[in-house]
Amino acid sequence: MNEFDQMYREVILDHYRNPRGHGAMDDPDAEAEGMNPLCGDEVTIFVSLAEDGETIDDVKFSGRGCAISQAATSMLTEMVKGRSAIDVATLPKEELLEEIGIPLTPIRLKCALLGLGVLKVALHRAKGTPLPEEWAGLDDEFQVR
Amino acid sequence: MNEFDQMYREVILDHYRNPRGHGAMDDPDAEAEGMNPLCGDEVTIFVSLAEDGETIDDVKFSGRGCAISQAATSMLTEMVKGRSAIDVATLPKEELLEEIGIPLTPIRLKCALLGLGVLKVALHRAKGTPLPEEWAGLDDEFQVR
Amino acid sequence: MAVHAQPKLDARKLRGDFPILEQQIHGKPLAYLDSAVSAQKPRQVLDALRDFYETSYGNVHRGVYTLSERATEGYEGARQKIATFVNAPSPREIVFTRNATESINLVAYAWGLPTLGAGDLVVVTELEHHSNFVPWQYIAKRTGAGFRTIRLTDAGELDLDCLEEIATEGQVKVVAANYVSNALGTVNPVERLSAWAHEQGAIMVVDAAQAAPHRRVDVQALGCDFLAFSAHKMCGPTSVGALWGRHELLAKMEPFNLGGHMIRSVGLEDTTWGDVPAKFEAGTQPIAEAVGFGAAVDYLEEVGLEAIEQHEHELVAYALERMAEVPGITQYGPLPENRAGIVSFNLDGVHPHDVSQILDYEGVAIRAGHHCCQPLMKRLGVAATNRASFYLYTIPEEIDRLVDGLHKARKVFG
Amino acid sequence: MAVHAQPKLDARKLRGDFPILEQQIHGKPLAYLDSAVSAQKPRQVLDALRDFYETSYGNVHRGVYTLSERATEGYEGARQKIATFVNAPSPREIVFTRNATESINLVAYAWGLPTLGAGDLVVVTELEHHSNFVPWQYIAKRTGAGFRTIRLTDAGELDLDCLEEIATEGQVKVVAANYVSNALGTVNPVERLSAWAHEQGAIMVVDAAQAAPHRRVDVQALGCDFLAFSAHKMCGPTSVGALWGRHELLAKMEPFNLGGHMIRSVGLEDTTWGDVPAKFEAGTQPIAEAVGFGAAVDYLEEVGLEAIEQHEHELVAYALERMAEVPGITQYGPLPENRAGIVSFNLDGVHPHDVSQILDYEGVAIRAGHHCCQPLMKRLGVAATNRASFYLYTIPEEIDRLVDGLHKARKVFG
Ligand SMILES: Cc1ncc(COP(=O)(O)O)c(C=O)c1O
Ligand SMILES: Cc1ncc(COP(=O)(O)O)c(C=O)c1O
Repeated sequence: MNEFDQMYREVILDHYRNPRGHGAMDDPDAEAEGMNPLCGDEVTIFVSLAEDGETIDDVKFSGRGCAISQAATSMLTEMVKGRSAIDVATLPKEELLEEIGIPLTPIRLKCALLGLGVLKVALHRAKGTPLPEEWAGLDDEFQVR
Repeated sequence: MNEFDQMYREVILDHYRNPRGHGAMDDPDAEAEGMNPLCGDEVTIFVSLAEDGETIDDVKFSGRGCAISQAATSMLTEMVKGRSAIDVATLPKEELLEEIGIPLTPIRLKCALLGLGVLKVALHRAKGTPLPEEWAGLDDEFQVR
Repeated sequence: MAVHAQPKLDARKLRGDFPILEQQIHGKPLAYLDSAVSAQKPRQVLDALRDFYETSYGNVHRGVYTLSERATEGYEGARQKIATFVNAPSPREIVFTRNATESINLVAYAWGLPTLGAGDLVVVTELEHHSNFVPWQYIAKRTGAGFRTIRLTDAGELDLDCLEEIATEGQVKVVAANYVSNALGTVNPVERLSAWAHEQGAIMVVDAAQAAPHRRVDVQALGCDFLAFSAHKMCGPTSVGALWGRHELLAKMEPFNLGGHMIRSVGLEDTTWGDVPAKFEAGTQPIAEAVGFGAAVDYLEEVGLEAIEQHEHELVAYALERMAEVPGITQYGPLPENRAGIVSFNLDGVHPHDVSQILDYEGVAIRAGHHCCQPLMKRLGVAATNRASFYLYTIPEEIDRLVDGLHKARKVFG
Repeated sequence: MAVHAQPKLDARKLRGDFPILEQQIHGKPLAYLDSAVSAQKPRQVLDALRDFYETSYGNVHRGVYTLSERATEGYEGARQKIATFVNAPSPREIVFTRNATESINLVAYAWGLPTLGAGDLVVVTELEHHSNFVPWQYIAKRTGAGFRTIRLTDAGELDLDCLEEIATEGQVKVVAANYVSNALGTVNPVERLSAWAHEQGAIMVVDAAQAAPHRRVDVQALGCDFLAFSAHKMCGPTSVGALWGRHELLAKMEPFNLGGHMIRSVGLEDTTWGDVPAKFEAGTQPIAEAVGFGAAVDYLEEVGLEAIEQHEHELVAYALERMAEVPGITQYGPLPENRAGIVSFNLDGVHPHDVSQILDYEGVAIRAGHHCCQPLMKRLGVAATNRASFYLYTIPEEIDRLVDGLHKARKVFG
């Protein structure tokens, strides 16, 4: 596969065309909205937790953006469902990038990480915990509200 | 003669060592003081006019500076004595430069013209006439007081 | 190949001057269609830079030795060339800056901060680049002046009908507008705006960042008071730009950056400023960059500004026509008659980032984003657009390859 | 200062890297003894510049295409190198500017203007270059803050005894001092000034324009809050400099220049700023110059900062000794122990302009003037001095030729 076919491989296009977990949520346990200042891409993420207040029961997102940012967020929602919030809040970005599985230049990396960044901020906010060092400034960078 | 010998030729060094018209003047008819901001060289020029109010009777100068600026001012005092003030006020700088007769880089040109600039400002001030176009801004440039 | 008029400029030949264009990107020849953001550099400019550093480098204005004199000649010679290039009455009206942005900030800070106040109005356009928008908005806020924008018609041109209304809302003190829009290619009626500004007793500041590289700019014909531009968009090096200003305004202004070279004398109590333009050139100047800027201006004059304008006009007409074939395309901006070599568009269902990325795999470099024109993007109702922009080295085949790439993008996302 | 067991530098060999040194001036080989005003450039830096323009030039941060990515890597890579060079905790604490002067103005405007007021004190030294004097004097005046100078001892060193008295005269808010004096070569006790500034609740701004090229600079060891320097004095290109600042200060500060790239979002009503350092880098950056700056820092690291310091120390000791032989000479400045590679002097009865001109005819380039240090000149009671300054490519024979030239000047004016 050449680079081009890798970046726009079928699974990415499929997630882009048919985003999983697309939509909004009434009364979420955690929620945040962010944008990539470079291109104006926006993502809002909603999380509901299970009875135990720890397990991620459901994740939904809405927004608009490029194939990479939308597909990555769609993949993310599948990845994190059923995992513990604390796990996801400290999830290394490499795990998502591996799942996406395409070569990314620094600029497209920002696209790919928009959803994860917003999700992390949402979870840490809901828990009242600070963002881990590696992600410091992220809420600022993605203008998370 | 090579360039060096030209620039520091005997007549220049002689005017520098024994400046003509060096000194001050009580009650001059025209007077101004200026400096070359590049090196801090200063020159004050005093002029007395003859009875006719037109002919330059005497010129004196005081100050400190490099060989070029001091020698040029010394030569200038010899050049202008006995000429009419209006003549000197509009004297083309080429006339002085020819008299100095050495090759000058743009930076040394400023040294050479300091005395003439101050003299022109002094005369125009005394007469209440504006500086000619070519010399506009000169009073500013040499900070003439 | 469908360029209609007899080309006065031989882009194919000129390309030979640009070493960077000889390369392949992802196995395809590079088609650089992002000259509005920055132009590539001809060998002539790179040679001038290198030669200067290798034979004549020294600090300017200060040394009484040969290298310093040579450097001063190079630097002041460049100032003279640039003055001639924009038909400035005198080279001392040219101030070297880092870029057009800094040129505008210089005016906003040094003229605007001490001059503006409550009741005054600062007027810009909805079409401005952030660099001619944000400084004015910021200085207006700091001084309590009002801030107004001249709105756009749907065709992407300035709607001068709103001027009258604006004038009733306060004392207009400054009008700032670009000559050519970087986002849409619109050529603005700067002469009319200058006349209006002066009727109001205001100064007229022209952002010529997109005009100076592409058409003859004449500050006296435009009737403006300040004009800003950048070397890097006109085949010159980065980190040097110019501000032209009327001498009487420059002379009366406060300085901006302070430090070495811009002073006349420094005392513990009092410091006095040097003459124009030294007053505005604090610290060590962009010496080699100015020399490169001069070489760039020589290069453009050699090619001919009129020929460049004509060449780009033909390219943009061709591009607008060819791109209209692509299904699902939306084009923005005015008709080719009133337009520089810039096309701005969106492709239905494909995000600009993806368009641009797919084109990169075809060796075609275009830009995706808000082009530092968020107010305009809001007006157009989009977050971003794709933009292709042309220069003297652009050839019609590159536009063909752009169009092919757009078809490919549609197929991928179809 | 721990000088590591590092091989001594071979100036004779390094000269081969500097094409400009191969020439003759007035028929004599060029002896460039004016490196304090600006350093010459090695082939490695000129190659890096040219190579960048010929293969990787594009605008940074914005394009989604290959050239723009390469350019971004080059630019941000340079930021990383420069951060490492001064031991900054993070590359985002490095702001690219035009020169040290602009770095200082950035702090004076963006930190000083909104922070200072009546009752506050701005403290500089009598030894400052105008670039670290005039901005503070100007901003103090605009804000109503007081302005004080730390005076000099007769040996040309800062007289720290006056600090206590200064502290009684107001609330010290900023202390600004150079690390190495360009006029006398004095190495100032920056760590002690930083500690004192912090005791007062003030920030410490260090002008490292003359230090960064010549010795290891470590912002964490110095304990300062801001540090300014210029590429052109350290073998890099003109028109690029750097400001290092503590992140928490930079993050809280207002921006300085406004325009493209430094914003997060622009609205008709409200505009928000981008992150540090983007917030301070308005408009198109000094892209190629930063890449050249990075190459210069690589070059200096390769030679070794400790080796450079040691080499210059030996040269200055030799020069002070040899020049003392010349009848009628007055030397200024401290003992070689506390001194960088700079000698400042006057020759009885010969004006500095003439000294410098006569030396130029011998191929020796030195500087004559006030060295942008008029307050210091007043303190010394002179209008100007001669100054010779050394760098990694200076060899002792050049100092011999300087001394021979001084004898000749005496003869001419004898
Ligand atoms: C001590 C010192 N500070 C500041 C500067 C200003 O540097 P630049 O002109 O590169 O801004 C210089 C150089 O002239 C200097 O020697
Ligand atoms: C219309 C316009 N104005 C101003 C600028 C700013 O130019 P620079 O980034 O060189 O300061 C640009 C370039 O981006 C532009 O296109």
